[in-house]
Amino acid sequence: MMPLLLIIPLAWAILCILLPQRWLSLTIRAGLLLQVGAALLLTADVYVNGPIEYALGDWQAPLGIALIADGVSVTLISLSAVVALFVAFYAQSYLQRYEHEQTYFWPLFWFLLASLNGIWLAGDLFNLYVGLELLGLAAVGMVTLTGEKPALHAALRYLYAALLGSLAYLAGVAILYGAYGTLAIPQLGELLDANITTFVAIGLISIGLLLKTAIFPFHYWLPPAHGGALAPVSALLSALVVKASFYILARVWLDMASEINSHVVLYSAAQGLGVLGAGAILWGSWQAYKAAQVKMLVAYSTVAQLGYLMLLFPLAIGTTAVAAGLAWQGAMLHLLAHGFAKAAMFMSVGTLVLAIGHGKVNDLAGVSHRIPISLFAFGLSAVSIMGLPPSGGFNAKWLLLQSAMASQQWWWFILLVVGGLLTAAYVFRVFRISFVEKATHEFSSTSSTLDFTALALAAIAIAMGFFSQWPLSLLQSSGFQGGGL
Amino acid sequence: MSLLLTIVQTILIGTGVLFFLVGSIGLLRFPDTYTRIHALTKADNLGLGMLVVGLLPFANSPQQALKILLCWVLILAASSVSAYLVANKLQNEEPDA
Amino acid sequence: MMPEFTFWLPVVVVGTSLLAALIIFALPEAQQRTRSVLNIGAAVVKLAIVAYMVQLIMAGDIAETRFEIVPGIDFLLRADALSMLFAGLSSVLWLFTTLYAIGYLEGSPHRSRFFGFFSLCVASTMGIALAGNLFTFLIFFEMLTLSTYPLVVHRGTEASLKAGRTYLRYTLSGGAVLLTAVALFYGLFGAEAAEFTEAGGFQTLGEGSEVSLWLTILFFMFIAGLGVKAALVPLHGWLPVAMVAPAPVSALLHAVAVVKAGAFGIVRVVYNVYGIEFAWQLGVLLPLAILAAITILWGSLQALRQIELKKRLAYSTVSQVSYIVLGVCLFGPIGTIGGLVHLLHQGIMKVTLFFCAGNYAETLGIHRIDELDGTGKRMPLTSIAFTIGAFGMIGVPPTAGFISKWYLASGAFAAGMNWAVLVLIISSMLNAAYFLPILYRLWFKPQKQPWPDEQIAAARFETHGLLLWPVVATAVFSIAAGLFAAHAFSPLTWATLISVREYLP
Amino acid sequence: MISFSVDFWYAGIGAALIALSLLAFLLSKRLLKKLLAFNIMGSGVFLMMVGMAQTQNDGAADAVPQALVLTGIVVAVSATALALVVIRRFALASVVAALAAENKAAENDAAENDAAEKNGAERTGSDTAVSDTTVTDTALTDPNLNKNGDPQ
Amino acid sequence: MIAFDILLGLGMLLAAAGVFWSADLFRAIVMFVVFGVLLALAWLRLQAPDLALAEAAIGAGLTGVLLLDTLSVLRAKKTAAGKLPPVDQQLLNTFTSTRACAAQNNHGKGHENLRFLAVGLLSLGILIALQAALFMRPEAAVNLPSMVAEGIPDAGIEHPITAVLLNFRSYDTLLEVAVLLVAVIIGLSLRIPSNSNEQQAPSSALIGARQAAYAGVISEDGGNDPILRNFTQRLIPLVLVTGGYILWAGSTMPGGAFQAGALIAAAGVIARLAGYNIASRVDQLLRFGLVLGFLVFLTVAASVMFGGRPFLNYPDGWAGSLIFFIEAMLTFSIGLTLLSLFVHSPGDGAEPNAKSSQRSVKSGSTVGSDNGVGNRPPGNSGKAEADHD
Repeated sequence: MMPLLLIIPLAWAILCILLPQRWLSLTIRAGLLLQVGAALLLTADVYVNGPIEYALGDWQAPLGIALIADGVSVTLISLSAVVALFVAFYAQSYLQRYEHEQTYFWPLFWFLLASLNGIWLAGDLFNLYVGLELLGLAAVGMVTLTGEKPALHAALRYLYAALLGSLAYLAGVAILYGAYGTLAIPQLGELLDANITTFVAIGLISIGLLLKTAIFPFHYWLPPAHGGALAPVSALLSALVVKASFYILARVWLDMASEINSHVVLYSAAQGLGVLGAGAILWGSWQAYKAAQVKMLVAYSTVAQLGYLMLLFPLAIGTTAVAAGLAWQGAMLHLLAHGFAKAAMFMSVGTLVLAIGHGKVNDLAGVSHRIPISLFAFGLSAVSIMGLPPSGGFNAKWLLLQSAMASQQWWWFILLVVGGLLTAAYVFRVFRISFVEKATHEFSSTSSTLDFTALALAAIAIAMGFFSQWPLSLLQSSGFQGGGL
Repeated sequence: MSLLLTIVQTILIGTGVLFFLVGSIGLLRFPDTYTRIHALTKADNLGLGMLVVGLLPFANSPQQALKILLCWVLILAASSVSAYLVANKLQNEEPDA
Repeated sequence: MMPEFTFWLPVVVVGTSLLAALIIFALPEAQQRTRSVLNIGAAVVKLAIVAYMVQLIMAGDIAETRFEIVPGIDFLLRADALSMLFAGLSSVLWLFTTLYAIGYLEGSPHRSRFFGFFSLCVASTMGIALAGNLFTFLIFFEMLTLSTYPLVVHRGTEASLKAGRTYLRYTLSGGAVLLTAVALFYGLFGAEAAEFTEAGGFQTLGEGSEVSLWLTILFFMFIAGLGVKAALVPLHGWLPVAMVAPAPVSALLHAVAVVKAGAFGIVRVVYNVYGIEFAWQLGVLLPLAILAAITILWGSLQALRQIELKKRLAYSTVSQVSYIVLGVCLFGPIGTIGGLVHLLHQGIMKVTLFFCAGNYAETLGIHRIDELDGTGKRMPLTSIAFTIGAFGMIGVPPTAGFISKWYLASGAFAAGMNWAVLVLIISSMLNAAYFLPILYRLWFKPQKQPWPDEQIAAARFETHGLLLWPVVATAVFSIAAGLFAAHAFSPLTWATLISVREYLP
Repeated sequence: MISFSVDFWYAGIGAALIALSLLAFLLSKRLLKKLLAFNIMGSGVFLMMVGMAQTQNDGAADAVPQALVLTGIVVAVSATALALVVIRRFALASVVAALAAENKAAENDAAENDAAEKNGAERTGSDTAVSDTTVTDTALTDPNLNKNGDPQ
Repeated sequence: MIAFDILLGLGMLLAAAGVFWSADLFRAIVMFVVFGVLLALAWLRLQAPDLALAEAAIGAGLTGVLLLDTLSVLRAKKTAAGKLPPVDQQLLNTFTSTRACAAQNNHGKGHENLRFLAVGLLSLGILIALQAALFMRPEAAVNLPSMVAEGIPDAGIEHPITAVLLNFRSYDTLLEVAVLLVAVIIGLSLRIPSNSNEQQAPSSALIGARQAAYAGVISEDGGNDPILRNFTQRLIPLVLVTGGYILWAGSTMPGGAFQAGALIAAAGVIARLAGYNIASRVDQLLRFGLVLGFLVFLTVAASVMFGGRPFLNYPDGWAGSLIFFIEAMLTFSIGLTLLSLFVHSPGDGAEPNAKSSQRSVKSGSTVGSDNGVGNRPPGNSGKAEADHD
């Protein structure tokens, strides 16, 4: 049943290439519903009888490739299925004015989804490399769709960063294979012992994945790419693509290297990752506050929010089991909440910019009463991004706060609280302008599907504030508990 | 018998390598492109011919011998055509030079 | 245990206005009638449910909604005595303010956006009232900030945007401090201690220096976080500035919802988290009382200096709310009764005053106090209501204000804090000092120049019906709360019922 | 510890190639040069992968890393081809954009001097989205939005 | 043999250094091709003939051709821009390397070697780390080659590499073909839409500019060079036969879908350079041809599941022939994909419906321009590559 999640998107990618234009929208909707159905079935399966391992081609792990579906990967599969569903509906009405882009958007969309599912389920290091590569190229392809000069320039920078990142990752994998002779993650988890080769390999893998997750010092490529792309593309990129490489980083540090990560070298490296996260939060918020374009503001906000995810490492490595468990749940909940909220934010901003025609923040004057639903969607998603209750973002921040206290790391505690305020600073910039009475531009009408898909995703992010118990209990049944438990 | 063969073979391969060396020196020493093409195409092809003849007796199956000969023929054709094209292009660029 | 449906009762209360908010947002601007019907309908339904729950509490049964929201922490809505006090106050006043707002905003733009956020505020206030533990309280406390910001900046002018910015700075940083305090509290003492229990969770805690040190720090962080909304002195900056908002917003939010939420939070923390005895042993009540006293005096002094009517009322709110905080710190049942009952009385009286100020602004275009000469004759009913409200503020006998000040003073004597009585007396004199000149202008001064911009002509009644009758109703309420104080359903008996349960038998 | 062998030597060379091409990648300013550096770094990584793997169990040829490297080469080629396609399109877009800006500037001058006659000076080129791009516009901060309101 | 290895290793390092430190991009690309050839030899020394073949065909061959083609297009853009109506120097410096701009601002020099130092230290550190990791590696606990040997009998293929590629780790290969497909889709999407409803408002000046930008490229006379033509006529059938042979040999000896596909693509490239009208034929079978290989692979892998087998498993006994069928389809698709990446990339005037222009021999023209370098216009604005760091 599990490979269905890989077969459906790949098959639909081919369909989107071959089928003529008029049947396209129907097949896409069918594919999306199938995808969500398969994701929910797998979730139920894992929820009932725990993690499942699936040997591809009936070859056992070290020789063949194994797919591992545990609580975490299943939650992420459902996240990507639901977000993809709404982004696809949004894209169908958003891309009506871009026929050239439309023909090439859909194959790339499905390949992106296939690589995402492949990464969530992968249990093999090299398989993750090919998945990352497919993800990177599809994402770059989507950024170049408009064919305009700034988009192409941003796509080039993104491509070079992604390629450098995956090469560093591959070097790390090469060393691990050279040293231990196997690529299967669970097997490596047992074999790994704390020596120079392992540290160098994990270091290289981490640098590569940090580059692809655009964490602070390596974030230069993200804002122009996410800011310059079409709205549905930047929604997908910010909500899902950037998370894939973070997920691998978490799996490498907390699952594969779980025995040896209390070693002093890895412990201090984890604190280093935390410092990078802090840098991302401060720098991203500052840049977002200064950004002139509203899409750049949202893109820098992604850079800042990724900083919170990096706090998982200092809080989960070398700390008590309770603190590690809380940190793990907090980080995963933040990943989910940010996925929904950021996709909704980019979609609503896309609608606003499409209606106004100009992208600057102070062009948004007088939006509140002309395009209320999109602004309301932006508002709801902003609540979750700021980590104000009642939202998924708040519960995630709460869990991270508790974990910081349980592990006596007060500096992360302060960072989390201050980070929330910084986020509020740049989010309310948009609100302040939208409530201005006099509009500086005339508004063209946009179709309502654009507003309601964004609103739906934002509502999910808010609803997670009340129902975050389901995903969290699913994480409970996950194979690995973030090193601690 | 085999001693004679090895002597012939070493002589042939020796001269072949020598021709390659001459070709490379020609490449470095000659003033402009036209003369360089001559050095490269002529000397190297001859050197290659020597090598092929030197290797033929040691081919362990007739197919392999044929393959080596095929290689030689192909390289001959390719290098001469590309030499011509280079010269032709140069001619179009600056007819007077 | 009553049948299953009491589980859903609190959720329904909060849910009605949430649902109303969503529907109103979706309503296009034109459908004015359906929007008003929906508004009033939601307010009435909520009032009915609250009345039923009050009746339930009298029968000694507690309606409660509880489900696990974050591992180890529950989302808890519980309707106990204290929450019913605040829920009752806000649902009653909400009905009147909705009526008043419909009248006040006649013909002004973006009303569906206004009423949407309006009912969102209602929902969050109800949530604050019914919250059963610190976590749920924090959720609705922050929700209140978010839903009041659009109301403050509703007019979209430069001044209101600036006011919105200061409002946000104060409330968001206050929220951050509160979040830190609540997180630390949960981390150090676990989820059970954070539940609001009748007599507070810490009666018998030993004198361990480590724990009590943490508890005092946390107490003052709580006070700082809640103090922003309760407009305690250093943190009150946003209140006068927010007067730029339309009258119903300043009347309801800054007299009832936001400010009271802060005071209610302090009451919850002192009584139901720490417990009054333990707080007294910890010695944290005295500094809080001093802070409240300073706020009372400072607010009254500032009110004297204001020339704008709404600004003066705003500063008087700042000082009046600190009466509640002072009442809370007076260790003894009578002091508690004084504090709690003032929570209600001040709400009713302040709403009346703000409604009158709104009427003057809307009908005659009067904003400054010196323009008030001779309005008594032109708008008799509103001016009478204003006079009743003013007397209540000063504490003149028949009004509700007198009752609460009386109990506060006797509570202070009982607790042996005589200086508090002195503060009460001085502040009453200051109240008189800034209210009586207004009354004098209203009734005894002839009308000097024509009204600044008279929008509504003096037809059969002085102004628009929807503007007039809510004012009269609240004025009558403030008199009734004073006269029939001993009645079964009056605020005073309700306050005594709560305070009896607060203190150990 | 491993003894000196052919595989170890080439793995070492692979490592040297990685370091060298990383140096070149970070220092070079030209996109094509960076692309060459990327390709050579890829080859270095592949060399290391096969070399290091084959130092295990005394130098026997190991099919798995070789298959992985084959996949890697194909992936590298597709990434390079994609980069080249984007570079070409970017070069073309730059020429077209630069010329558009240059022509726009020419149109504006013409518009200005006839506007000067009608002393309707207000129609400076502020409203047309393209005009404000100087020729060497930094592509990132100041996108030249095109006429029909396409977001950049 | 040790001497040969050391020489080859150092040769590779020198070739790489040559690529990075040659100022002229054309020389860098030629050095890159040399590096590719040396690398192919290195693979032979590492007992990896498959990789040598792949590196020679794909790494050095096709990548070299793509690079040269892009370079010539970029240079044509430069000359095209040059030929346009009076365009001042400022327009051109959108192309000059930013180093030139960096040199213009005063503290360029100091900033420059500070950067050099930092990057030098970084790469030195990485070198030491890699060598240390290599030198101090532990003994491998898992012996995968022995597992491969055990798995070969029921994998349906003797040659271990093809067995790993298409049976043990066939999921990797599936994704890898998907990567190729994505690359070619993006290549197609970036083509200038031939009906040219170019978003830029088609003001007359703009259309003129775009035509001119192409003109620079197409103006060179066609390549209907008699010698090249009939050399190609004889060469292409030979290349196709060799490709088929390599595909067939893949199951027992080094070879396989990717190398054969690369050879077929090479045949297509030569035909295109020789001026045969490939582009139109490539378009007809484009959409279906590109997807065919991936489609077949996916359907075979998925249809097996209906028989209750796990994904990507082959019914026993059928493995060998099924894999060969998939490989044949893959070869065709990969050949078409690599060819399409060459034929359809934007800006080389090869509009899908435009008459395929006769182009002089690519390698010939670029070598020729070598000695044209001497008389470049002042300032190095001659370098055409779009170099933004």
